[in-house]
Amino acid sequence: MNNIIPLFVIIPLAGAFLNSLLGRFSKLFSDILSNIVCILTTFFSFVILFNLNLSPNNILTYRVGGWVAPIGIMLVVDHLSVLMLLTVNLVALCCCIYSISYMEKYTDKWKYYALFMIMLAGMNGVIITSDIFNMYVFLEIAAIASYALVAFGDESEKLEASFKYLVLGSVASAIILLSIALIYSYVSSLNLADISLTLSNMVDVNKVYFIKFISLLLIVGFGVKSALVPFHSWLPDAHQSAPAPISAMSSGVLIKTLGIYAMVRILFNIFGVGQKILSIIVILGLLSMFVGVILALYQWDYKRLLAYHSISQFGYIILGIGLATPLGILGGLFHLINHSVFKSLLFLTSGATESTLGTRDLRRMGELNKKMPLTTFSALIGSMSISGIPPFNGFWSKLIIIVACIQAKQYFAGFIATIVSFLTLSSFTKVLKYGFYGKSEVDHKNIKEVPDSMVVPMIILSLCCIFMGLLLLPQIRQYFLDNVVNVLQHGTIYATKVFELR
Amino acid sequence: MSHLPYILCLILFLIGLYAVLVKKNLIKIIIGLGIIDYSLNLFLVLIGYKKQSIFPILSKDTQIQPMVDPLPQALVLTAIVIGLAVTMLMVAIAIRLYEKYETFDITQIRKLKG
Amino acid sequence: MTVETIISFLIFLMILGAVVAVELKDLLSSVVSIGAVGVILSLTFLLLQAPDLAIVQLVVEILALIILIRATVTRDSVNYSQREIFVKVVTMIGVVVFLISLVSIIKLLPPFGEPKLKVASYYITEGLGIKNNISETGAANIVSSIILDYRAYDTLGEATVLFCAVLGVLAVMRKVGRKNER
Amino acid sequence: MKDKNNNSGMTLIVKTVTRLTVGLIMLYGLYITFHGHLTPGGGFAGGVILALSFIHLILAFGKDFVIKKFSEKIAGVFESIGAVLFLTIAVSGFLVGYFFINIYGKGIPFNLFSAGIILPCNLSIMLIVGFGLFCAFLTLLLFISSKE
Repeated sequence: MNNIIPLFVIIPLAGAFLNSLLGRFSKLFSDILSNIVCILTTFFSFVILFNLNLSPNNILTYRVGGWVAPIGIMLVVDHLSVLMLLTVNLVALCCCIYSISYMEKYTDKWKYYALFMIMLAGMNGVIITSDIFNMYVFLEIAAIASYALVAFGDESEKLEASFKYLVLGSVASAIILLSIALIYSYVSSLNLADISLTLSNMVDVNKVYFIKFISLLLIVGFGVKSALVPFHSWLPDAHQSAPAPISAMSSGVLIKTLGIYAMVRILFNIFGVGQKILSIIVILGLLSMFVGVILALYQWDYKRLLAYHSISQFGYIILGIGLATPLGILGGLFHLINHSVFKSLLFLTSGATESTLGTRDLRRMGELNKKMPLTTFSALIGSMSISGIPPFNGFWSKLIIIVACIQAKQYFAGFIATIVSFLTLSSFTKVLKYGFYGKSEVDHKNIKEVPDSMVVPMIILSLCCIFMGLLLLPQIRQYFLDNVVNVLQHGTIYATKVFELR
Repeated sequence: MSHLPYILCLILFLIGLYAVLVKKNLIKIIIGLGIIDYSLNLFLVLIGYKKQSIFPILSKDTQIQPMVDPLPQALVLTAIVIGLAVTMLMVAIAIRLYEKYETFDITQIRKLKG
Repeated sequence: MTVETIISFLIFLMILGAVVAVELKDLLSSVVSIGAVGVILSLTFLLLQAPDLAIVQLVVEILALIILIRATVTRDSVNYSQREIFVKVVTMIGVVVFLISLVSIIKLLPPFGEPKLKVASYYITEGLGIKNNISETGAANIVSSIILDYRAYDTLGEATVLFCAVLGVLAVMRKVGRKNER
Repeated sequence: MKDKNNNSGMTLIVKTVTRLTVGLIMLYGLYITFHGHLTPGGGFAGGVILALSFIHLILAFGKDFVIKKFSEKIAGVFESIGAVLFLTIAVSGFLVGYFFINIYGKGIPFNLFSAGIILPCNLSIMLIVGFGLFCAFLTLLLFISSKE
C-alpha cells in the first residue's frame, strides 16, 4: 500500500499538465479536472492516515525508482507529514471549489488552475520527501507558482507585490541552497536520515559549531519564507494582492509548508536542536506575535489586516514549537492546523465581500448581516476562532500554548501571548462592527449572497472551526495528535527508524 | 590557502547579495540575483572537484580512471534551470511594471504601503 | 600552474566582471558584462571537469542575455536614484561580517580538490557493474544517469519548474487581467 | 523591426546566412539530445539550443514571419505534450513496481538506443524546454513590440 505515497505529487502534476494541454479549449473541463484532483488528494491523505496507524513503526517509506536510500531518493510519511498533508489538501479542496465562481471575473482560467495544481504538487512534494535537495526543488516549484499567482490580476500593485515577493523569496532560496551545499560538502550525503546518522557518528571537534551555524542559516532562509518578523515585509503586500483563494492558500498552508514544516523537520529531526537555537526560535516567535498584531491594529483594508494577523498567529505556532515541551509542541502543531482552517475561512469571506461590494475597505462595508447571512456567519465564526473565544478551536490551542509557557517557567512569553490574544480580539471586534454588523454609509441595495460554490467551502471550514476542538479528546488524541507530538519529541530517532525501513 | 577558491566564490555570492540589497533598479536587482545563482552553482561544482581526475563520462576503449564527484554536477544542472526560470519570470514582471510606471526605479514604484 | 591557481584567477575575473556589472550606470553595458561573467563561468566548469554544465551554462547564458537585452534596450537606462551613502555603508559592513562568519565555516570543510565522496563513490565505482566499464543504468554519461535514473524525481521537479515559469510568464503577460473592470 | 511587410527583420546578408545555419543549429540540438546518455549534453541543453534556433529565426526575419508559421499557442501545446509524455514515462514504472523505475531494456552499452528510459526522457525534456522557452520568448516579444 506504500504505492500511494508518490500519488500526492503525480496526481496534481497530471492535473496541471492536462489543464495546460486541454483546458484552453474548454473552461468546464478545467473546473471539473481541478476539483477531481483535489478530491482525490484529500481522499488519499485520509487513506494514508489509516495505513499509517496500522503500520508497526508508524512510518511509511517509498523508494523512487527502486534505488536504496542514500543513492536514490526516498519518500517518507510519518504522522507529522500526514498532519500537513491533511491540512494542505483539505484547504486546497475548499479553495478549489471556491475558485469555480470566484475566478470567473478573471481571464484565462486554465492558467490559474494549472498554476494552482503545480503549487499543490510542490507543497505535497515538500511534505513527503526525505531528501534535502529534493525538498529544495519542490520548495522552488511551490514558490514560483505562488509568485505567478500573486501577479495573476495583472494590475500594477499586484505586479509590485509579486516582484517584492520574488526578490525576497529568491534570496531565501539562495541561502537555503548555500546551506545545502555546505551540508553536502561536510557530510557528503543528501538523504535527511543519512545526514543525521553520519553527523551523529562523526568525530570532529567542530561539529557542534557547524551544526549551529547551519541551523542559523536555515532559520534565516526558512524565516523569510514563513515571514517571521524581521523578514516579514513581503507578506502583507503579497497576501493583499493575490486573488482571495490564493491568499487563503498561501496564508493558510503555503508558508506553513515551505517555512515552518521544512524548518522544524530539519532542525528537530535531523540536527537535533540545542537550547540556544530553541531560545532564538522563541524570541522570533514572540517578536512576530507582538509586532504583527500591533501593525494589524492600524489597518482598514480587510485583507491586509488579515495578512498582519497571519504574521502574529505564526508567532504562536513558532513559540509553541520552540518551547520544545510535549505540551508546547502539541499546542504549536494544533494551532498550526487551526490557523490554516480559520485564516483560510477569513480570507474566503474577504473574497466574497470583495467580489460583491467591489471594495476591501472596512469603512465602506457594513450592514451585511441581512444581505449576506451565510458569509457574515462564516466571518463571525472565523473571527471568534482567531481571537480565542471558548468553544472554538482557536481557544484550545492558545490555551495550551499559554499553559505550556507557564509550565516551562517562561512567564514573560505567557504574558505576551495573553496580551496578543486580547489585541486580536479587539481588532476583530472592529472587523465585525464596521465590516458586517455596523451601519453603512454606502447604498447596498443590489447586494446578494454569493453563489453556492463560494458558500459551500466557507460552511465546510466553519464547521471545521466549531468541531476541531474535539481532536483534543483523549480517545481521539491518542490516534493522531499524540503521535504527531512524538515525532518531534523523539527528535533524531526519526533517522534511525527511517534507515531501518529503507 | 587550500580553501581559496571557496572563499573567492563566496565573495562573488556576497557581491550579488549586496546588489540585491542596495540597488534601486529592477534590472540591477535581477543581475544581482543572477550573480548569486552563478556563485552557488560554481560553489557546488567546486566542492565536488577532485584533483587528478577526469570528467564522469565512460568511454569504450580506455580503462576506468578516478573521476570527479558527479552528484553536484547533476544538482547544478537542476539549479541552473531553476535560476533561468526565476530570471524569466522576473524579467516578465519587470517589463509589465515598466509598462505601468514607465520606470525601472523601485522608489517610484510604490503603491502599496502600510 | 596548478588547477587551483587557474581556477582562483578565473573566479577573480568573474568577481571583477560582477563588480563592473553592479556598479555601471548604463544598463545595457552591465547586462553585457554579466554575460561575460557567464561565459567565464562556463569556462571554469570546463576546467573543473564538468562538460555537461559548460554546455548548459553557455546556451542558458545566451538565452538569458537575449531576454535581458530585449527587456532593457530602448528603455531609460541611466536616470535612477541611488541609495543614501549611509545605507550602502551599513549593508557593506553587514556583508563583510557575513563573509567573515562564512569563512570560519568554510575552514571546516574538506580542502579544495579532496571531496569526501561518501554517497557519490557508489555512482563512480560500485555502480559500474562487474567489469567496471559500464554503469548499471546502461548510460556512458554518469551525470545523465544520475539526473535521469538515480535521481530522476528531481528532474521531474526541474521540468515542472520550467513549465511553471513559462505558464507564469504567459499569465503575467495577459493583455486583460479581468473581464469587466469596475 | 517596424518596417512594413517583406522588409521586416534584418538585412539580406543576415537573412541568407540564417537560412543556411538555422537548420544546422536545430540539427545540433537534436544531436545533443539524442546522445545525452553517451556524451555531454542532454535534453536540457538540446532544448535550449532548439529554442535558440527559433529565436534566431525571429531575430533575423522578424516576428511576423515566424508567427505565421508557428504561433505561441502551438508551441504551448507542444510543451504540454512533452510534459505529459515525461509524466507518462515516470508513471509507467508502476507496471514493474516503483515510480520512475527504468523499465525499458538497457540495450548494448555505447549504442544510441540503450540506457532504458534516459533517451525518451531526454526527448520529452527537449520538448518541454525548447517549446516552453520559445513560447515565453515570443510572448515577451509580442508584448514589448505592441507597446513600442
